[in-house]
Amino acid sequence: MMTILKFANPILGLVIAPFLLGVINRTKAVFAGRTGQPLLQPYYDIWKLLRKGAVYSRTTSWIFRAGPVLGLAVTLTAALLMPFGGIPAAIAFKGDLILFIYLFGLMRFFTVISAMDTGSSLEGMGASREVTFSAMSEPALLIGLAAIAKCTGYISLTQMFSSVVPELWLRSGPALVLAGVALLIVFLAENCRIPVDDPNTHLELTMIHEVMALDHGGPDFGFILYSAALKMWLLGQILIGIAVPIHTGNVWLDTPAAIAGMLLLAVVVGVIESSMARLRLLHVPQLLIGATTLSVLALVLR
Amino acid sequence: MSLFLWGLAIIIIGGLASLFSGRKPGLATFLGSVSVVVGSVIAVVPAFKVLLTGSIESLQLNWSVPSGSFFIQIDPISALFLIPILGLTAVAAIYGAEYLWAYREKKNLGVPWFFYNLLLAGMMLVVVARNGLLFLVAWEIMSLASFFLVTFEYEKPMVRQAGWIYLIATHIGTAFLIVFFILLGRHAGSLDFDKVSEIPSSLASILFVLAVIGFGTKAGFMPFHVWLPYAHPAAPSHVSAVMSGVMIKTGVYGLVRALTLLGMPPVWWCWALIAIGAISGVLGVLFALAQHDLKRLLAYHSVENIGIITIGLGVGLLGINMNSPTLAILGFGGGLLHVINHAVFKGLLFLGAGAVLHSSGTGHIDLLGGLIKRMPVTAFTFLVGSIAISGLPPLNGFISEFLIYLGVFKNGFAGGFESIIPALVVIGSLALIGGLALACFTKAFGVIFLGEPRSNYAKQVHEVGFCMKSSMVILATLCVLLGICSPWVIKSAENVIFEITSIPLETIQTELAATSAVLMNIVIISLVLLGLTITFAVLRKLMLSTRGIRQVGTWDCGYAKPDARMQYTAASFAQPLTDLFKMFLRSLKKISPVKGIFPAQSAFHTDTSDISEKYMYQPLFSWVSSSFSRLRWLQQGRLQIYILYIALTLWILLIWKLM
Amino acid sequence: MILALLLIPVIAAVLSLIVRNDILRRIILIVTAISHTAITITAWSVEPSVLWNGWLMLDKPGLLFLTITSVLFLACSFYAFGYLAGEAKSKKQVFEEETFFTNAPEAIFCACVEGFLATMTLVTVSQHFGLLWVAMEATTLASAPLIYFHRHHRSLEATWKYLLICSVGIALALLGNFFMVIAATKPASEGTAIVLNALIGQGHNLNIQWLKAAFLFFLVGYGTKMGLAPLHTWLPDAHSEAPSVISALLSGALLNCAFLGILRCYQVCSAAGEAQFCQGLLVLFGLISIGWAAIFILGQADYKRMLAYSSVEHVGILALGVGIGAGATFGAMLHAVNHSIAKAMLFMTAGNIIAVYKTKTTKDVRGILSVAPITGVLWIAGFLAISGIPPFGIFVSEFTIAKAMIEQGRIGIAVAFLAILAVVFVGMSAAFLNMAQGPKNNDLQAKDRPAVAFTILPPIALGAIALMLGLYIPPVVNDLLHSVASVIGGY
Amino acid sequence: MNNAADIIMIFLVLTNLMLLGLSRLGACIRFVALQGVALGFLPLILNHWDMEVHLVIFSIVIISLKGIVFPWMLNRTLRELASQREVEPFIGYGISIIAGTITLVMCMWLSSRLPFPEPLMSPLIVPVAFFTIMSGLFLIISRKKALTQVLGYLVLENGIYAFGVALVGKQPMLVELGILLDIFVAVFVMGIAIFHINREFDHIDTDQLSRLRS
Repeated sequence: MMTILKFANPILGLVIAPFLLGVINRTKAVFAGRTGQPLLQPYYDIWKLLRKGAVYSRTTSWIFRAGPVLGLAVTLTAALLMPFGGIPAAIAFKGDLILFIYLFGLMRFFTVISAMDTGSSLEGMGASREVTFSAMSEPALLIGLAAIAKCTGYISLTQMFSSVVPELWLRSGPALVLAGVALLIVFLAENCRIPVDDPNTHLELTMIHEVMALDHGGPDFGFILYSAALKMWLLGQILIGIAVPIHTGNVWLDTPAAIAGMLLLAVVVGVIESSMARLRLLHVPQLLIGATTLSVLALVLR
Repeated sequence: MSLFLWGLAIIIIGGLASLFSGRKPGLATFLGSVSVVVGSVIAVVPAFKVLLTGSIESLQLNWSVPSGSFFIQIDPISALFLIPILGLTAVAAIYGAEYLWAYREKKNLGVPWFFYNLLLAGMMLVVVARNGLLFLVAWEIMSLASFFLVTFEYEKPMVRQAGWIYLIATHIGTAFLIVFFILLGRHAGSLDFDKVSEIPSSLASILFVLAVIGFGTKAGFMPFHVWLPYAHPAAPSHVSAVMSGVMIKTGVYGLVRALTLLGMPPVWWCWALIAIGAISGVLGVLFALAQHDLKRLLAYHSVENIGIITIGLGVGLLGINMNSPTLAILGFGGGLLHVINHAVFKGLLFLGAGAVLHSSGTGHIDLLGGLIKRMPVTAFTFLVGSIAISGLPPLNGFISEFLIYLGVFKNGFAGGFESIIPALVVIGSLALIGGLALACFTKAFGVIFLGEPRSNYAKQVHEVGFCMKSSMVILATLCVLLGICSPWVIKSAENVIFEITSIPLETIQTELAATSAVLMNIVIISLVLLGLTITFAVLRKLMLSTRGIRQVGTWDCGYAKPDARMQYTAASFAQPLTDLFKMFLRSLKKISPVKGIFPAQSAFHTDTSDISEKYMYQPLFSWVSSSFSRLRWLQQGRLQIYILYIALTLWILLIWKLM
Repeated sequence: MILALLLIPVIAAVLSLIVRNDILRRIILIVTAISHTAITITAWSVEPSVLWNGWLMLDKPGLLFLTITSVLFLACSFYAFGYLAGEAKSKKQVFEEETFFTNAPEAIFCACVEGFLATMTLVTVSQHFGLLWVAMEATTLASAPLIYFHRHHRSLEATWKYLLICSVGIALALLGNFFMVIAATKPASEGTAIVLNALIGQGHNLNIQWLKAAFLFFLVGYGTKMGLAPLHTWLPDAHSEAPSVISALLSGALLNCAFLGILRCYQVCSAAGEAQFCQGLLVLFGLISIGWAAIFILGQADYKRMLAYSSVEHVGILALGVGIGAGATFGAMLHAVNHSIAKAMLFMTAGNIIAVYKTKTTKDVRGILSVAPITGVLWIAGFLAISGIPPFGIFVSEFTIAKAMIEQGRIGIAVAFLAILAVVFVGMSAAFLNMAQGPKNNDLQAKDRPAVAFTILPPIALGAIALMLGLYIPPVVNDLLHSVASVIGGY
Repeated sequence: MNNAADIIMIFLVLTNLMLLGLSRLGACIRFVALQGVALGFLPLILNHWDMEVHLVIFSIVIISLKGIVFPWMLNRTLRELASQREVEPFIGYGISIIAGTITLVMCMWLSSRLPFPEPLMSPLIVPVAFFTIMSGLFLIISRKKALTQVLGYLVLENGIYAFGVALVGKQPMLVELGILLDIFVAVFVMGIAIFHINREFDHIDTDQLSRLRS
């Protein structure tokens, strides 16, 4: 039982993650007064893509094909490090949060070079923006997590989140709030949501993440969508881990609470996307630097 | 020790033999490279022995030079540095045999091989010397040999300038070291290191500053790094690899050695090292990002990595200061592991850059593109190196950074507010460095190897030959192995850390065992990642096997006549980041913007010169030279004035001394 | 033995004037040099007898400077053999101008060189201050025609300056001698003869005020000859306009001889308990010289002048070393050896460069390494040797001097010393490296004079010695240097 | 006989001041010759006209050299110079004399700092010898022509001679040898050099001799 439980998070992620996208889309649709897509639309999309053939640019090399595969593999591996609700991570050790963050770095590396493999100026531009913003968000993320680590006294994700209980909120609430806001901004940036990126526009010049995948199609694009969903799922759990301090130790209580929290987060994202406009690209770094500042404040606060 | 001396002798004799057989390029190459490889293999045996057993081998002979003695010793610290020195130099020698072969018509190949061997011999002596004078002599032999290697293609003005700047920088750095050793010797009563003990704290701080400047100039600390971006691109690539991979590490070695001699560190040393490391790291990678020349870019990355190493040392020192073994062990462990890791991946990257240069004829990133198709091995190994240097799992670069992070996360917040600031600096700068390095290497790899060729240089390339390929493959394999075997590698550091920190060996062993267990988890994760990747790759293959795959042109938004020159260039790729940090970079931009309804031409060009060079050294130099030239009227040719000088001197002396 | 040392060159000089055959004259030159060196080497093991009531005696400092002179002369004689063979007898063009000139007769050249050797030998063996002074004056006379070997405006100007400035200096030194006599005079007695040992023996009975004045005059007088700034003004002109082989002798041997003159007086002052007084002055002049040299080395347009200024710098270091005292005295003595060898090597190499490029302008000489590889290598090696880069000997001596400074706690001086050395290094490196490495001039004609063994081997040999002294100092040399240092007041 | 020594010293001071103020080269040569002759008698005066053989010979040599040979040689050189016979000073005559006076005072001071161990024939010897030396230097420094510089050197030489003869009589070899050698340098070697200069440059303005610089 425990063995299966260990892999609960990857499995749950594989199952639920695309659903979050559906929730976000539905929320936006509700705000816009539309019916919107079915909630399960992302699953249909991925399924459809996986069954398709592929079209490749003559310019590309094996890098282009390796990118999506590696991206999915990385996100799934990262899922092994992330506890969910009351379920501890499959592999937990001191400092695993660093590995967790750097794994996404590896994924980004391949996403970016597979975009550049096409030789398209548009994808090059997207890649350029991606690395710019991620370079800014990484310190925010690491320092934010360091702040939480300092509050909880643990540096393993599993222990860290399981010790976020209401008492901790009472004791070091301000730090957690600051870190939480910082992490939310990072979450939005990393997952290419408004106000950093707009996943829905189809004007190449304004996009970041989507434009990097312009040339991908078929199963490759399916992998990309899936890994993007998973990434959102995983990063979301950091937020949930702080914001939902329900860690009673009872798996059957904690896990549903966490899932509920994830859905709520999806709704919140939907609300943000509906109520805000995308920032000018020039202002994004300011936002991310702001996030870093919040993280720093969270760290230095007693 | 005798094996070490044998290796040294073989290397020196091989170099001399190569010099004297210069007219026969084949023989010279053979003698030079084989003696390096054989000598290294022989000399590395005692190094490994010392590293693993912790025993110390030493030899002391008289030397007729005043206050000098031929006192050499291999202790774990020396051994730790000897191993990458010997290893990388040997691998690069294999590479160099082929790389230099192209010059056999124009140049006497005996000369570069002689200096190459001499460089290796110098580095070997530097890390084992235990006498100040011997150290300085070895240090300068090393610097000189590398200077002559840098100016190998001295017909080119750029190369000459690079060599000159390097020579000046290293000389000025050495001046600080001279003072350092004399002051140290003055206190100890002898220039032998083993006589040093109990240095009073005020002297220790002066010595620390001298060591940081002197050794930092060689290592490439900001702002003493100015020579690096010139020297590395100018040198032949295998030499750049050695210089960047291990020679600048002798500066780190010197600093570590100095720290072991200077006793208990005050807290401001730790802060200073962390600050220097953070500044070097962040600015190094920023400047790298703004470069257009591949080897210059790599040179700035050396500054960055030296910064990371220094952060590690600073954290370790902080551990000693705060009496926190965990912090000390992980800091020094990470920093020193990064020394080895950087040697491997930076060596690899320079060799890759050399392969590109060798076959395309240019190192200008924006003229290349699409090389992966014609140079698959080079591309693959370069990719491995890029991932490693960006500090991404599962390769070796991540491991050493991870250790530093781990130390800070584990114990960095323990000391109250005072320790939070350095911890914050460490975490923030490492994270920023990581993100920027990723940007930089996706740029380098992406623009050079991917996409379409941007010029004729890139169209005519071909894969390099066996020697060059094999040495790159060796290093790439090492990148992976050092990552995968890190749980065992880190355990071998116990003697080194003991030597530096004097923490009880048991504590070190316990801490390292715990660390090793952590690293084991990382290895497992890496294997899982590998398994999943293979699984998905197979899955994808299966999915696509039954379906149609078409080859078309890249999607270009419907543009009518796409052209290879329309690809995103390195300059554009880096532009958002360089703009963001323009306060530090101060790039010169030349833009001729688009005008009119049917714009004919527009251009964008950036040029980033080094700030410390531009705003610090150049003004200083021109101030000195202008104030000197203002004094040149003193010798204006008139006999009368000259006699006047004599009369005045006489009168002044008479009045002054007989008053 | 001392007489042999003195007479052999004199006889050779006379013979050179008589002999008509050029080749024979050159052979005489070489034979003289070899026999002189042979006797000098013998003097290392067999102590020469004292002559003329102790007026002539070869003590340790004398032996050291005699050996330097003799060895350099040996190298220079071989070099001169090749040099004279290569000098055209007809009219030649001055490099810097459109005018033409001829050389002085070779007989005069040979006779003067040999006379120069004789006078320098006399300097090293004189124990009597008056005799020392005569010898010093005689070196000026013997060397002035050598500087005017190329008979054109520029060398004439240099010779004129050399003559007048050195004569003024030497006249002041004569006054110093008189002062010394007065210092040694006791009322109503004969007084002490101004022989070194006698004066040292009488040390505490000397009249301090006059002795101080004597030292000041010696310092200014011989300092002019030695090239201490700001008295050195003749030096760059003479060194740059003289034939390179003569420059080598002037710089390597003559400056040391003048330094010996100052050292002799310093010995007396130490015996009188006034060492501090002298040392302060030596440090001051040392620093001024190094600094002055640095000013003119940076951006110097003429490479022989650059070498000349480098000599100013190095005599400054000598003075500084002795002025610091203690361990630095040994360093200074070692430095005298190292500098002479390295500088002579450089001047000889510069001569070879001039033979190929026909110019002394730094910027017109490019790519020596590709035009004349051995010369190029020698040029770079000489540069490294002279700027004190290990493993060349000057590093060791400069290090020793710096070490003594720091050990005495004179940090400011040490910092200034190292900083100025760094500036000098910057200035010299730019010139030397561009000369050796730059792209070669396309309009350079084929070598007019092939670098023959006679002009190549001496600098190679000197270079080898310079290198050796950085890695290994033979025990005999070490002992001699130590005893010299202890005589002069260090250890 | 102290008065005789004093008179010679006073004469030296006056000639020095004259030399500083004179504009004609010919006159300068004559004054230097006069100084030489006066100094030639100095050894005899100091030895109370005690006619020792070597002293007499020394005096005769000095007088004939300084009083006859040099002036004749310098005059011959002067005749060969076609045009200018002016001294051509950098520093004007008036100022030169003022400077000379100041120098004299300073020399007085200097001699007061260097008390002679034995009683002297004339207390003026030390300051005047210094003053002569400094005047010589001043002439070299402040005049343009090479010939004037030789003259200046001779004056300087006279000062040293006065000093040597007056004070260092106990070591006769030293003084005589030194002085003869110096004179030899001054006249023969410099004379030869001036001859060459004259031939090469057609004049002896040392203005032209300042091409080698920095």
